[in-house]
Amino acid sequence: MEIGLAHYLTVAAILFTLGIFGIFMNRKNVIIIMMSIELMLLAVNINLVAFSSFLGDLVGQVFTIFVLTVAAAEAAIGLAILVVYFRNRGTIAVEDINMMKG
Amino acid sequence: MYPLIVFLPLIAAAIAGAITLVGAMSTAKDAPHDAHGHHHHGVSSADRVAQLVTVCGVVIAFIISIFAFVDVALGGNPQTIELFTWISSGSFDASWALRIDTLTCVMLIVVTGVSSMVHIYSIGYMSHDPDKPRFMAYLSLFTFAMLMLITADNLIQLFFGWEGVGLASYLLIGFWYSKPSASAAAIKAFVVNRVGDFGFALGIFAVYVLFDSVQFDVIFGNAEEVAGTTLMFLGHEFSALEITCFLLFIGAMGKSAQLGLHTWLPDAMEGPTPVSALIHAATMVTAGVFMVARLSPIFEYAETTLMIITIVGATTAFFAATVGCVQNDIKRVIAYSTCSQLGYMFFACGVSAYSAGVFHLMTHGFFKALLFLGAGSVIHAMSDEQDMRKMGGIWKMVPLTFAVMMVGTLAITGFPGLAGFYSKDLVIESAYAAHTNVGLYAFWAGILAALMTSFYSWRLVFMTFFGAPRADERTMAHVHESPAVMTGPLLFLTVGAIFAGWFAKDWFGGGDYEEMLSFWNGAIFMAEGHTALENAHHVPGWVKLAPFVAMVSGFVIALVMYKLVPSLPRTLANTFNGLYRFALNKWYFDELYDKIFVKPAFALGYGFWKSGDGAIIDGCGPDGVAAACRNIARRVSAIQSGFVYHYAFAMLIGIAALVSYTIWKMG
Amino acid sequence: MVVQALAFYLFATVAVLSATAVVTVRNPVHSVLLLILTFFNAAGLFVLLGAEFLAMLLVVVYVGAVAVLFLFVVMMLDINFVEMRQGFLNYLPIGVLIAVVLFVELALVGAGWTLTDGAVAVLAQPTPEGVTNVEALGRLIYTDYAYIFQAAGLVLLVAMIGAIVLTLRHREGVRRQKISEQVKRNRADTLEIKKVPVGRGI
Amino acid sequence: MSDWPILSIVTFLPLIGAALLLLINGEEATVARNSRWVALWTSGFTFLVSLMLWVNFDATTADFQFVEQADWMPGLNISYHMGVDGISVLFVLLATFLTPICILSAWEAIQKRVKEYMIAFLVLETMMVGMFSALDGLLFYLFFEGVLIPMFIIIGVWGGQRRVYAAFKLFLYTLLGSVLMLVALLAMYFDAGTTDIPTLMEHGFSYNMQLWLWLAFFASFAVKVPMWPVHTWLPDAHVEAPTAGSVILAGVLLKMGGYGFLRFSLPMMPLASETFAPLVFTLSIVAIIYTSLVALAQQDMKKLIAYSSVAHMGIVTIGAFTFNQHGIEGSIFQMLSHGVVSGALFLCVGVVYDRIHTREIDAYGGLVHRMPSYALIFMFFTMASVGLPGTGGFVGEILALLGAFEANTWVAFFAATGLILGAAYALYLYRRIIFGALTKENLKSILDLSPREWLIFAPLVVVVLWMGVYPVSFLDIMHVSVENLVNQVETAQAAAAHAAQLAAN
Amino acid sequence: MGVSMLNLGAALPEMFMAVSALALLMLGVFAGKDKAFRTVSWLAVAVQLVTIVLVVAGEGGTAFYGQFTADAFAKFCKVMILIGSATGIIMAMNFAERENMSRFEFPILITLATLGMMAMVSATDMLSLYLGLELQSLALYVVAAIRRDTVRSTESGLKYFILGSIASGILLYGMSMVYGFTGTTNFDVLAETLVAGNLPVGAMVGMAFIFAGLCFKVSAVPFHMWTPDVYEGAPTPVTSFFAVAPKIAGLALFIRVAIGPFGGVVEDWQQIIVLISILSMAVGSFAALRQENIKRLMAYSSIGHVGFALVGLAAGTKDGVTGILVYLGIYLVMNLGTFAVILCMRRNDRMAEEITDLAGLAKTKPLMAAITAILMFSMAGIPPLAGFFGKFYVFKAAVDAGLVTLAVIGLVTSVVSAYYYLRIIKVMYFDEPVEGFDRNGTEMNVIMAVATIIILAFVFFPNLLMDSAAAAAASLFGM
Repeated sequence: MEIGLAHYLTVAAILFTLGIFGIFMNRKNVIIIMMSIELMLLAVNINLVAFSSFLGDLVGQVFTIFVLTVAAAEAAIGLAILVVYFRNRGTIAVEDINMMKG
Repeated sequence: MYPLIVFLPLIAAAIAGAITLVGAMSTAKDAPHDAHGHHHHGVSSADRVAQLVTVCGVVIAFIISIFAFVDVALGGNPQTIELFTWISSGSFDASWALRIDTLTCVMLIVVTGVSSMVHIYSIGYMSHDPDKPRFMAYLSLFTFAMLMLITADNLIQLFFGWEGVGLASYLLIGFWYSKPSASAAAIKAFVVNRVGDFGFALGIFAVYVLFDSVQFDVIFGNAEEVAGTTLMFLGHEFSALEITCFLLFIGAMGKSAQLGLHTWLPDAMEGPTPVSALIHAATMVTAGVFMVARLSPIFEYAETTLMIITIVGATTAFFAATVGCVQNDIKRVIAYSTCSQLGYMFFACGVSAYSAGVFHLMTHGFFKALLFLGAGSVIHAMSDEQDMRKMGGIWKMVPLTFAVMMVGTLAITGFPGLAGFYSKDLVIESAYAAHTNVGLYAFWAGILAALMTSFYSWRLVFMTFFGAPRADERTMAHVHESPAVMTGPLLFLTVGAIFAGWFAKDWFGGGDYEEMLSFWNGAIFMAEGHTALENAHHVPGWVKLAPFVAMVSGFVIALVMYKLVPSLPRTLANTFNGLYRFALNKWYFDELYDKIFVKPAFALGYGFWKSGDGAIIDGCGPDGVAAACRNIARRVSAIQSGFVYHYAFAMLIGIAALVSYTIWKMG
Repeated sequence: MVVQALAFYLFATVAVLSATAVVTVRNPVHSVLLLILTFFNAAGLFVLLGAEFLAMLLVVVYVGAVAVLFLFVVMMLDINFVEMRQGFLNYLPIGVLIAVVLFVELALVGAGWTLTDGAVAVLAQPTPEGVTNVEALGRLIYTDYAYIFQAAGLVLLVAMIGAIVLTLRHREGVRRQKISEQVKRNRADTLEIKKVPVGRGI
Repeated sequence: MSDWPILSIVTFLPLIGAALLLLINGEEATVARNSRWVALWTSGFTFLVSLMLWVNFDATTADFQFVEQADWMPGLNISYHMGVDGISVLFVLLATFLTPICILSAWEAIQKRVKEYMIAFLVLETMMVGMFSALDGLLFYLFFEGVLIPMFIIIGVWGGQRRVYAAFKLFLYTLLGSVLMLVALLAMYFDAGTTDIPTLMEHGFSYNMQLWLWLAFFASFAVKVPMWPVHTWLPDAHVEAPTAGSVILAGVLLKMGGYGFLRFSLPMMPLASETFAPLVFTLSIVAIIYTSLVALAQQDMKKLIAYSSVAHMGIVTIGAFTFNQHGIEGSIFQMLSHGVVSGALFLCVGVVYDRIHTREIDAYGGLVHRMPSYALIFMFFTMASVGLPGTGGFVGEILALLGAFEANTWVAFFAATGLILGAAYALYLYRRIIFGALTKENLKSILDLSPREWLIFAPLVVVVLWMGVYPVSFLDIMHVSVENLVNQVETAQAAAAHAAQLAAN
Repeated sequence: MGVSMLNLGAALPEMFMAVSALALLMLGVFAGKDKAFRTVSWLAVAVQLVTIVLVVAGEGGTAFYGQFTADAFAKFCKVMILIGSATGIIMAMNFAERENMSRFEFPILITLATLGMMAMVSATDMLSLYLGLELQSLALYVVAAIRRDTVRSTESGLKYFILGSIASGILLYGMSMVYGFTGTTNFDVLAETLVAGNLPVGAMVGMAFIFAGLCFKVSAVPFHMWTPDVYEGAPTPVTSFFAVAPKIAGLALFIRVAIGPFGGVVEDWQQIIVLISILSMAVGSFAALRQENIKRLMAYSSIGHVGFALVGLAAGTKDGVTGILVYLGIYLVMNLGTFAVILCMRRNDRMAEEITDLAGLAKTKPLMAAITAILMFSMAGIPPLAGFFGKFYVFKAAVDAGLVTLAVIGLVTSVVSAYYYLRIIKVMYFDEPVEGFDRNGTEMNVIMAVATIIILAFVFFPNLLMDSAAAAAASLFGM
């Protein structure tokens, strides 16, 4: 049984969907949402690497490197914001983050 | 010089108006806390100036009018004086112009003559009124408008005068503006006249469409050609001149208070009596007759319309007479009498005896003005009492008034030799001589009306002057003859009422037919075959006798009922209660109109306002849309819940939709 | 080939399952640990695809730094997790439906991939023969993608500044060294010598 | 002198005055006084300059005159193009004539924020004049819409009780109409490559396109006129606006819609105009009868006059769509005379409103006893509104109805009922306010017209009489242009009919 | 393959900014915390201004092996962005000092974000696009939460971050798809590859993802939902910055992506943009009707404005792009003026954010009220104010492209939106005054005055903006 690109893409699609699903299905904890985002980025990375491999082109992998870099930076910022928010509010339950609405 | 006839009254009106305004402003300023009542009742020098100016204006106009009559009518010198262009748009061209021909001259004499007398009379009659200058200004303004009407050279200017007299009438009826009834009557007069004008205006449009002009000369010159054509009006094809004349006649009905549009005339008696004499008897209300006569060159080609005019005129003559028989207000009796006499004039025109109609117009102008002014003198004497049931037995106290009233009554009833005799008999005979069914109808209606005319006229005389005094003692003690300034005009009019018919009968067809034609000099047109007037002299003897018999019968009945057996009227009224009430309530026209026009108009207006504009248009329109927008806004805001997962969910839906669309689009 | 296939299915299955668990388990600490597991398996997939360097990077950067950071924060914030609240299930079905639709579409699109000549013709950086993955990437990053590399540096700088701006705070009442001040101190400012008479106190 | 940009001067002179007003500072009373004078001088001077248009106007040509053209957006082929013909020049004069009167009428009535008020009015004048003299569609739209800004402020700040509602209704209603016109303008631009009005008049749009364009323009103009059933903003706006606002609203702003029909709908979309003429007729007739009846039921003086405006404008729209010279000239004339007459009527209301501060008809009665000259003036304008011959109201009405009669007797028949109803509500109003006994306590010390008020009314009286007695001086100006317009429309309609006939054969 | 060379000269402004930002950072660190705030801020402003000069005077051309371009379009957008940033920093200074956020990192973060935006609008490769976007976004997340001691600010930062990251993920996923199905990340090459007929479905799905991500950045419906919350919660000067610079950058990027790589398949995405545009206009108009907080109102207003701008994009023509650029230029001025007003809404040294706080401003501060009224009328698009012309140009383009229905819907929603702008005027002019505001800062007065003058005078010189916008658009279409 040949493992083709489609297989990888499917895995990526599953992870991507799970990531999105996790975001809007989650009410407990913002950190879970952040992890869901990481899952989405992972799916992107799998996509890029798979394409890179099957196209025989390195740009995809270069792209992945920068995605990883940025994702790390993003995580840092995100967690920093989360921490200051927690300091102010004492909670990070998603349902409580609604001071502003309308 | 002729323009002076028209414009002197205007100038006089302006001067008197200015005096009024200055005076009123100073009065208003002087008495800031006591606005009504207690004006100066004396005659100030300003009042004198106003009276002098207006009287002079009209009297001079009258004198010039006599010259004009001699020059134009007798000298056969009709002329048109162009002043300047008024309205021009494309081929539509109406000028300010004075057309002076025989018809105009006759009218000039009547209008300026009666107007002069009324002006003079008013000096005395209104001597106790604080608003003398205003009254004189209105009178002169009216005279100006009426003169514009009769000198009009085209339909538009005719309409100007037409509406102008309407305005003056409105102002004069509502002269005592503090009285709500006067204001109401004034509005009624104006609005009902407007109903007529509605038709008149459409008629003018039709004329323009047919003739491409509103100039009388052009219209008359082309009438024969146009007669054969048709005009689409309201989706129907009509004979062009029939519909045109019919529409114009609606205008005449309004102005001349013909059946259906007559309701304003009795109410118009709210105005001071000289007004009734001038406007609602002698001049303005005859404008309709004048118009039909003036436009005889086209009416002559509208057979059906002429029939309608005959029927309407005859019916009005009869109807108004019935109502006049039972009224108790002295002025209302005369008002219905006027209405009735106008009916005569119209059916005369309807049978193409225009000259007879104008003849009656002229004589009627004199004797009806006389009657009104006489009635005014009576009212004056009775301390402003108008109800005949509270009069009686005063003939000795006001002998001159009594005398002129007698003359007036004899004239209107058609006593041989007096003015009414010539004209009314001519009218009735012409109707018979038309030898048509409608003519016959008009003839019999005229005879009946003549009987009733005689009856109510004598009834008026008996109730007012004879019998036991029914007024209280204080009033009776005050009864006095009017001053010379009032009786003078009365005497003048008396002369007219006595001699006008005899003097002018030949010009108007009472004598030689050819002489009549040369007198008119083409100002009135009678088509081939319309020979009623010509044949009027050759009617059977009984026809000639009938009006006289009717008159005598009327007199006898009145004599019996109001002199010999005073209880009879009450008995009769009780016996024929329904009929009596029907006539007393003027055939319930006012009530009917109130029910089908006035009340519904207000109700509709209110309904359109509250339900139409308020509920439906605003409700579905701006307010409804605004509410809907607020509603949408509320929903959109509700979606913005503040929860991150809702936002993410929205994004998910968005992206899913985009992807689905793209895949669908790509196939 | 079979080994490859088996390895793929192993990595893929574990990755998907653990990813599912990441978003569903209640305990956030477990979530983080499961996320780490997911990353490991993804790294495995990278290896299968011949991207060894990236596999290493994923493990080092993600597992070693990012995931640990998550764990650190989770523990630091000490969140007591609670039951899912009312209303959650109300729109779960529609959510699942949309997610499934999206997934199916993505999978279908992915399945439709073919290597076209057009794509090959425009390749910017064809994978060079006979060069290790690390070296090939290294050659690119510092040359053709220098601009991107610099930009990535700035991104990291922003992240650094941001994290400091947001979280660094000087607590009052905490004694800390102020080196410049310490160095600047001189005797005259800080020391006053008093003669104390005997027996009278200060 | 003739090569001066007179139109631009007339248009922007008020703006300069407004700028001057901005510079006035100091104590409140001083500012107010100076503002009034500056505004009066500016608008008065503007009026004098605008008379140059009248004097130098060449009535023998249908061409645009005093034309100015300057680059504005050369990339888009849109230019600053101004000019007037026989149709528009009188409207310019109407605007410049009424503005000083409005300012004078607000002399004492407006006591708060006088400076701002005057600025708003001068800006308004610029917009109005600009609108009537714009020869570029976009420029026209700019002025057309720009009017809303000062008007919104005038009603909202100096208005009555429900001023906010009225101001919003006015603004949003007319804005909604106008945006559709904007789309139509853009579509025309797309088709013709320019928004230059003279060019567009020559362009000849396809029938299908004309239909859409016509409807879009109609949406805007019908609201502005206003036609039934989009008229409901007008009574509200009138009732709440300060006197001068009502005057300018009735006097000039309503005319923008009618002018629009004549400037755009007729010449540019002759075929669509023909197609939709029955619609216009129907709505206008409904307006005449319906709103006249509504006017009869009113309890508020201003509302009554506002409704009467709707009815009168019904005659205007009928006249415009008769496609014959009488109708169109009548329509224009009716707009001019209605501008003066209804403006004057609102001023009449303002006179008593300034004294008693209510517009309830029932609160008055018997004013003639204390205010004889007011009664006279009011009577005069009431009669002019009723269309008494000899006043300006008559000429327009009779010509428009004549045109209607030529076009369709049904229309003339129903429209002429306005003669009756108009008399009814106008006289009924007059009676309730002026006539009767003076019983109400607060009216017993009411003062008659002041010299200032005389000064306001005198020119209006003169103009109304002039228009009534010698209308030729106005009609002559428009003859050639209207003739040209009629020819244009007829040619287009005839050509289309011919084409249809060919196609049928 | 375009120009395969480094060509650093084209990127001089960016390099200058990057180096300056680092220098300022050093300065801030060594000058010691808060004392340096004002100095660093002014220096940052100076940096932006110098950069404007560099951009305008720059030679242009592409750089970094086709990953970067400095064409007329990029220059035009960069100037607008830099003006927005510079003004944003100026407006923040007094506020920051009063509200305890006077941290020297703030202007530096703004500068770095601006740098990211410049990279975005210059990007001609998906990699550079991504990096520029993230540089901007990360800085903005931090800036939104910069008042770290308030719940609102941090909540807005958190929301912005979470949703922004999702959007980035979506964008990235799309890029990966496009890359995978075409084999390239370069815009020029993509434009050559993606032409009608034989389009890979995957690339188009990727495009949908990319558009979704970009829609988030410009806050177009349905990816707009972060906007009101973030605008409300973020410190006011930050909001004012958000409302202009990133929005302009995002739209510019959107245009570049849509017209660049996907310019050959306009008809495939036109309907998407039309729909998004209509939704944005509608939501922006309707939701704002109920708002009481003026910052939140401005958020919805900006959503609506994006909808209007997208009308021009929907046309997909050079005229359309010109229209958007003009629109953005005017939008920039109006928004800066409006936020200057909002920043002046201080009473007893506290910010007032409710619309009702403006009550009777016409009496207490007539000039400011007049300026606000002019700004609001302009926002509503009432001629002859500048705001009208923005709408005019985009709708003209739409009608030219046959999108008459879109134009009609758009203009009708503009009537709805007119309501809430008018409401502000109503509150200022028609309502009774409440207590007056504190004295305005000089710089605010200057900004308000300049903005008002531009708005008023635009009608006389529409071509100044028009011509350069047309040139910018032309460069995008390779003309």
